[in-house]
Amino acid sequence: MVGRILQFILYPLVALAIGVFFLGLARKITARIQWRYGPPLVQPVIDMIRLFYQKSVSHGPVFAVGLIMSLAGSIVVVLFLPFGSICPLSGSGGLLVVLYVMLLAPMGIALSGGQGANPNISIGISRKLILALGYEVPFLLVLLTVMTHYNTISIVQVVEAQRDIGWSIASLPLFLSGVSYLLILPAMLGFRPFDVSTAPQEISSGPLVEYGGKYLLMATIEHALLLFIDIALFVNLFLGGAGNPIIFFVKMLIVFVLVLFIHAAFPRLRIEQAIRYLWKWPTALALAGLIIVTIGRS
Amino acid sequence: MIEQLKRELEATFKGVSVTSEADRRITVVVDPLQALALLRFFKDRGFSHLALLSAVDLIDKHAFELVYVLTSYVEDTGEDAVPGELILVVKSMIPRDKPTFKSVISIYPNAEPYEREIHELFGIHFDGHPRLTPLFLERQYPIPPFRKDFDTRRYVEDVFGSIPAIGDEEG
Amino acid sequence: MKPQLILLIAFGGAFLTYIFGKISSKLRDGAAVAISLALVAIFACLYGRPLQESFYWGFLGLNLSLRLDALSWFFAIAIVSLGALSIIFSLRYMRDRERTDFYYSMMLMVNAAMLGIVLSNDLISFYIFWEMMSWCTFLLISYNQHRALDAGMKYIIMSMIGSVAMLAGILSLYVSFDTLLIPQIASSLATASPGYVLFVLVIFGIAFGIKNAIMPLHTWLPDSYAEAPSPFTAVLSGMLTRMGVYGLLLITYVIGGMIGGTGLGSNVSKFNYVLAWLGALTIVVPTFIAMLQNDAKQLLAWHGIGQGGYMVLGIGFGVATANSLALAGGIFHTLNHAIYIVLLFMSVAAVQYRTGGVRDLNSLGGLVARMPVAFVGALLGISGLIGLPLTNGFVSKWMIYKALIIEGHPFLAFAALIGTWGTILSVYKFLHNMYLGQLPEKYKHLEKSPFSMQLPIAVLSSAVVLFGILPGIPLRVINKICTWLGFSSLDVTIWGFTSETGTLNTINLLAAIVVVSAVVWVLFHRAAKSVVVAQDDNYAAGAYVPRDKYHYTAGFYEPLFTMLRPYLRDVVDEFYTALAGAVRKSCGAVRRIYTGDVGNYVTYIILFLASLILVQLRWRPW
Amino acid sequence: MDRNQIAKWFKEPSKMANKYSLHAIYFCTGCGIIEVPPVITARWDAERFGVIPVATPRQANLFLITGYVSVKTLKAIIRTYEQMYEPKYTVAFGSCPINGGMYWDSYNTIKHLDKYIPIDGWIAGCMPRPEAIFVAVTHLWTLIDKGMANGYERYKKYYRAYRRNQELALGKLEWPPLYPIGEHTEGGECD
Repeated sequence: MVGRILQFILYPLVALAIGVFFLGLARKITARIQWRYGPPLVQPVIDMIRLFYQKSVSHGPVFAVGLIMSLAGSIVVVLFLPFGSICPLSGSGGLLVVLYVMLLAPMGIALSGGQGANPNISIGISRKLILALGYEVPFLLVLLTVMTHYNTISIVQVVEAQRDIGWSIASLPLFLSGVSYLLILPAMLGFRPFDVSTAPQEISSGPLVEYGGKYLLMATIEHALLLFIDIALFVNLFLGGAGNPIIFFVKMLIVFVLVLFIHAAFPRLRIEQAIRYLWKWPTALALAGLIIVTIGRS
Repeated sequence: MIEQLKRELEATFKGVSVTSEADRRITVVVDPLQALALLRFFKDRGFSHLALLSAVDLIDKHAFELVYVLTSYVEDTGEDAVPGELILVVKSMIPRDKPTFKSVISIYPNAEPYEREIHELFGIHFDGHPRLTPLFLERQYPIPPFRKDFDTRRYVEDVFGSIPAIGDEEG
Repeated sequence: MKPQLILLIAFGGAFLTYIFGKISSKLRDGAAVAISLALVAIFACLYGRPLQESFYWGFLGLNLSLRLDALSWFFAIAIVSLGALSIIFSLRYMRDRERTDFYYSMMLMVNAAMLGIVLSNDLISFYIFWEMMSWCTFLLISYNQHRALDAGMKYIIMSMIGSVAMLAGILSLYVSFDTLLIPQIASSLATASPGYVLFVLVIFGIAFGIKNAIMPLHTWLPDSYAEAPSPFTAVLSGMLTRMGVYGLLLITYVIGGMIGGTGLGSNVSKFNYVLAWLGALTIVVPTFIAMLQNDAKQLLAWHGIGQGGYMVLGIGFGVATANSLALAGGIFHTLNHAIYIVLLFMSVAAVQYRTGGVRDLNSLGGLVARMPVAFVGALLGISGLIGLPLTNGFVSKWMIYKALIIEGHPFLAFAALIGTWGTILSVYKFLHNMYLGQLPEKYKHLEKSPFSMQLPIAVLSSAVVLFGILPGIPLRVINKICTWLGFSSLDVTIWGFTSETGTLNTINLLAAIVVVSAVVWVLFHRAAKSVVVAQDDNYAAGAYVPRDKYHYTAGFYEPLFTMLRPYLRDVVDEFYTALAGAVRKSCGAVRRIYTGDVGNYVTYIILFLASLILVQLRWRPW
Repeated sequence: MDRNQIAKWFKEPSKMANKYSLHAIYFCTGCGIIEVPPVITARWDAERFGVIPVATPRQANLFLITGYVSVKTLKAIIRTYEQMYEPKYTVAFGSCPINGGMYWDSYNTIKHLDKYIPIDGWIAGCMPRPEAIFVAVTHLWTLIDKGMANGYERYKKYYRAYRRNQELALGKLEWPPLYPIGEHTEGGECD
């Protein structure tokens, strides 16, 4: 019992540490690609401590409640995802519950931004939701393929199934959906080719315009957890989700660095171009995977 | 080309002096009453582009000199003229103590911001101008700043100098 | 307590309120509220006891009978409670309107008619109450005259088509089995030929499809929801349109014999597959059309159609593959949808009441500061509509998805999931344009909504959260309905389902979310204080932008619309209007025959007789 | 990071964090803006010092005023400064904000920027080079360490005087005052 409670407390902290490490790594690698030294790896931690002590502006109760709801949603999703052998809430909800709890994060930021009453925020949120609709089409197809292929909706069982028949990215239909998932990963993480919703130059960082000290702190923590969630989900569903956490972390690192190179090299797309891209190649691949799986199953 | 233009001008306007200091540049000095008619005359000749409207404060002659710089895009300003190369400068003097002039917006619509700027900085009133409101300056000035009798140093001293530094006046 | 006594109270109450209205408005309001609350009390204490009442009136030699069992109790309690809440809501809403006596008596009449449908045990009384419901709805929809009249006309034409189809079905059943009692029909249908069963399914399917606004038959719904008075729209969208779902469940009971006996007849399951696919189509297209709407009630109306698709998908798929989880999901979604759509329409009505009837999304904004209770109601309403965890929508959607995926129909599940995302986008636009964003100058001094409006909103918001956290309460009743319909019962517990292919445990979810948000709130509170600033102290690149200089919520999803607009024209509606135009033109042509002078009529008769003789000589048909 | 640095982190984390994470917002006033791009890009990378440009004053705690300040720009600078929240620092580039620089006798520029908003750091030079900017950042660190970079406290303490000076230079300001000052009392300290 004590072990389980410890899991409940330590697991989100580990996830946050990995997320923050990824943020620091992102800034360091992007700097290195641009021929400059870049900040120390712990710079995000320093930024967060500074934001913790910085005063800030609030526009009303919903401004804070929305942000708290979005951060709580992200942490709860982390509890559902298996990380190596640890999975605190595996018994009470499978992939469908994860899918729906993941809705809390964008809805929370949209709600709190809504009360910020600033045109930039409103444009940022509408772009964020349109982009979300864009990558949800292939994302849902990918999840459905995995669920029908293993005939279960619980991630833990998907991981166990992969232990004996090898990584699911190796089998043909799931290879297509794995590639499709990788193609939409920058959009889900809000990285460069698709960071239309928080574009500093165009709409002065979208929903984050009115966020000051502690609000910006919550937004960065939520972004760090988002990094962890999306990549951990990919590793669990497609790369077998290893036995012990170390191998799991290495797999996550590889996937993250892959996405990071795209982030560092590509300029930002317009929202229409992003949607057209997201609904073309990733959706085609995911659809092909799903059709193969349904034919194979019936 | 210049002689032919000079002859035409002297025929239609009296008291007009046409000189040409440099190649392809003609200066026409006219008294304020005939200035508008002259500008209309040049506009019909094809000088459809009012490049610049500026004023010069000749304080020793107690006069403002309004300078209109015109160029043209069309061919027929003379047999060998290349579009836009011939620059025409029309000058006219107005008395310094009664600085008013007629607005040329009816001839050259793009003169509107120029006239607002000159009104703001020189205090020359253009009657017939739709809205002579301030264009650049944030504050009100006793004497329009570009006039020669406006002593900027004294103005800066008693406006910005008078603003006390923070903290020291409380001791 | 016999069922026909209940009906007597309901109908009697309607007339009584009309008469009291003549005396004094306060008396009428009190009477209306008292009667609706009495009905709620009656059904509350009728929970466990099924009532059987065979003969209550000899009508053309047929005995009409009523009954109360698990299915009808489930719908009845929903009808009366939502009816009571909307009556309480409309006390203040309709106070200074004209013809309020007519309004209150009609509202009670509609509730009584719905009770009649749900209690009736034979097809004739079912048909009578169905017609009565349709006509009362027509009268209430066209309450606001001018534009509402043609919305009502469109509604009544389509529902008359449905009831005529139902009448044909009833007559054919009577002719083939010469009985109209539903249990007897069920048993005799078991032996009928599959072709005939399919015919009965199609005929009744059309009638109930029109009422439940399944995709091709949905065009009456947006206009009638938008034009009806808001408290009535709440009832209309909550329970009245779901009588179609009750009808579908009735059909599954009538052909129940088929499921138990020879297993699912091939064409019966084929029909239900078609129904499931229609449901999936009804989820996706209206939800995306809802995004284009700029009128709050139109937007919610299109969501009414979309959510109807979930119910039909759940029930159709459940019957097609004898999967009780999908069927239970469909029924549970009917109840959930009734709760949160009524909540949303009430919050729109509260805003309308305060802003003098404004419901255009582009001219509202920032009302959260002025009407917090209506905002909380709208927020919980939309989270139920989306299906955020800890709300009731989530549990029923989860049941439907799980059944679809485990049975191996990912494309149906995909349509439903994309419906959810379409709902998120359009519903956030609804909440953002109405409650968040900048408060326009003219609403600066808007007072809160009155208590009589806040009470129903509060009750329904708590219902949304309660059924989300403890779904076991309604699921126990739904489980009884499934077993009564002949399906296998579900292992339902108070907080969800346990099964090897994936469990749902709402209590753990609740505990996790509460604990985590508490921790996050503590972290948030310990950080440096934040200063609450006025609305115009906003970042505008160094410039000061006074309050009403710009309003930015117009065209909220413009980039998406430019891509989707050509595909989202309401083609079905255009087809119907074109059809109506063609019919009107052809009738115009036929009218010219009646020239008005007798000579022509005589020549017509002679010509007709001549053609008859010719046919007789030539082919001898007789 | 030597031994006492880490100890200092635990003693006063807010001061240390403020030092090594300066999110700068720079207002493109005057000629100094040409100096900022090389500072934040590859050649002289400011991110090594933890200084990154951000989009809005809400997220920033360092305000760079690059170059001369005309009367019209002063209105935007005051608005931006008031939208930032404690702890916040301002650094002025070049000699123009110090005493007017080469525009010392112009009727349209602000001479001593210090009279309108508190300035924590000055960089002399008629457009300082990027190295001078980094020297300024390191000096700002020492100021923060010693607690002398308290421009925002001065602003709060003498807000009535600042507000009066601003209205002397710009005429009536449209937005309400940041801190409550009684309209009737003249000069002096505000609570």
